[in-house]
Amino acid sequence: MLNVLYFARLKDALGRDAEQIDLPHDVRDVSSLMAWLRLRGDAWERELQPGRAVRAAVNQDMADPDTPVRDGDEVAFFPPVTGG
Amino acid sequence: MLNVLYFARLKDALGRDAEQIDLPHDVRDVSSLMAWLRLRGDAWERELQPGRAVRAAVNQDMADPDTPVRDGDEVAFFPPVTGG
Amino acid sequence: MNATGSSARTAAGQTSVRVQTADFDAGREIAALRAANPAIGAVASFIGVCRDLNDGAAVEEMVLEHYPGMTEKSLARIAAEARERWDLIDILIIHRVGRILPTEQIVLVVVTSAHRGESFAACEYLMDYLKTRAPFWKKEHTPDGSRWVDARASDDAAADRWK
Amino acid sequence: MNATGSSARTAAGQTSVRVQTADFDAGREIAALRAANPAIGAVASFIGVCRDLNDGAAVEEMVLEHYPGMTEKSLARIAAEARERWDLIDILIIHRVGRILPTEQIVLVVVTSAHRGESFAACEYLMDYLKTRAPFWKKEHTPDGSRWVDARASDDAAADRWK
Repeated sequence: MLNVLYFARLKDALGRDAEQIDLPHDVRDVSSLMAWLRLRGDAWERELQPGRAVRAAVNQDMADPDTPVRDGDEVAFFPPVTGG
Repeated sequence: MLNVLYFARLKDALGRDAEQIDLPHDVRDVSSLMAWLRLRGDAWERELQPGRAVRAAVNQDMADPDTPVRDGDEVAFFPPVTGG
Repeated sequence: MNATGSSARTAAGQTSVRVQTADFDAGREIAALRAANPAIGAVASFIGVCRDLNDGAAVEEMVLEHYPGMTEKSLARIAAEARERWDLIDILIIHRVGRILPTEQIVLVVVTSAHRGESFAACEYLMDYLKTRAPFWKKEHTPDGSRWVDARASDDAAADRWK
Repeated sequence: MNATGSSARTAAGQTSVRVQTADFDAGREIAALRAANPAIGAVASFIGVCRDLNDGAAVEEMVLEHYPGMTEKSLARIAAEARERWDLIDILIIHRVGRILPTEQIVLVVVTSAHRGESFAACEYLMDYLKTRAPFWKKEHTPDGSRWVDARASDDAAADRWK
């Protein structure tokens, strides 16, 4: 099971702020999780496509496309931050 | 006439904070005024010798050894500043 | 007051990180740090303020979202990194979330040290991090509707200085 | 209150320079600047504080001497130079003179701007100038007697960065 969170523009565009996902067989890292989510089509395909300004965190640490994703992880997707 | 001011360590060492001096004949700039003051000997010779950490201002602007000194000017001598 | 955060006292001083909806009194925070330690010679601080105009649009209000948990964790870590880089006494970071009106304060960073170079550098380092790596997002409400604020390229450039 | 100084309102904001024996309320000064202008997005400030130890000696009190007239003139000029270098809104400089006790404030510099890079840079620039070029001198009283404080080589190095 993955706990997946969405923030800011992504939360609005995808219509949810969190969901639980049974870890798909072919998902091993951030980029393969994004590819799996894009298969949902529509907003998912548009918002998570390569080249969009999307950032990810795994277990609350900033992540790269090749950061591993394992069962039990908390994975978050969000746009570039704008605090301060 | 020159209005000459002394601050901080120089004021203590020279025993005065200000004096008026008739512009000596051979004084044209800061360094020749310092040379003229050194002729007083003792603390004057010691405190105003070349190599001592002494700064000068002419008419309230920071000055160099070759900054001109003219009749009517306000000339100040002081150690390097330590404010802030 | 809805606040989360952490506070850790070190031999030299204290690191405090607070994420809260309430406004803060910058003067009182600074005075409290100063009063606690007679070794403090320098206090550098920064306040980020909600402007009434951003990129030419009139801002009526702003809503700040964040990632609870990750925010506090990332701020505590960057504060620890600043302590490794510079000889500091105190670090205080207060970042508001929720609804914020123009002229209201958004963020406060205060760094104290014995000498001024350290506190200036660390204060700017922490602000650059807050702008580029800490999980906060601003949504502005203008007469034309609401919009998520885009990240500024100049902020990334500022953060890259420290690498 | 024995204060001298100047105040000049520009289209963008205000430059204020005050030399005074009285203490100041940093929080109130910052709040007053912020309240005056909704275009302010960034407030960088620095407070210099009298420490209880300097170069290992216990400081009982400090007396700050200055050069009346030249002080105000040189601070107004450096503030104008900062405005030429950076896009600023307000500059406030308060420097105390006379008797100051450990943990008391010595100097306050506050710079406001639309974006943070400008206010940070200008605040540090003004402090570097105050440390190296403005005519103030500190005399410390310790249990061993009183001594004029020597200028620090690191302060000259800091000021040289801006050349």
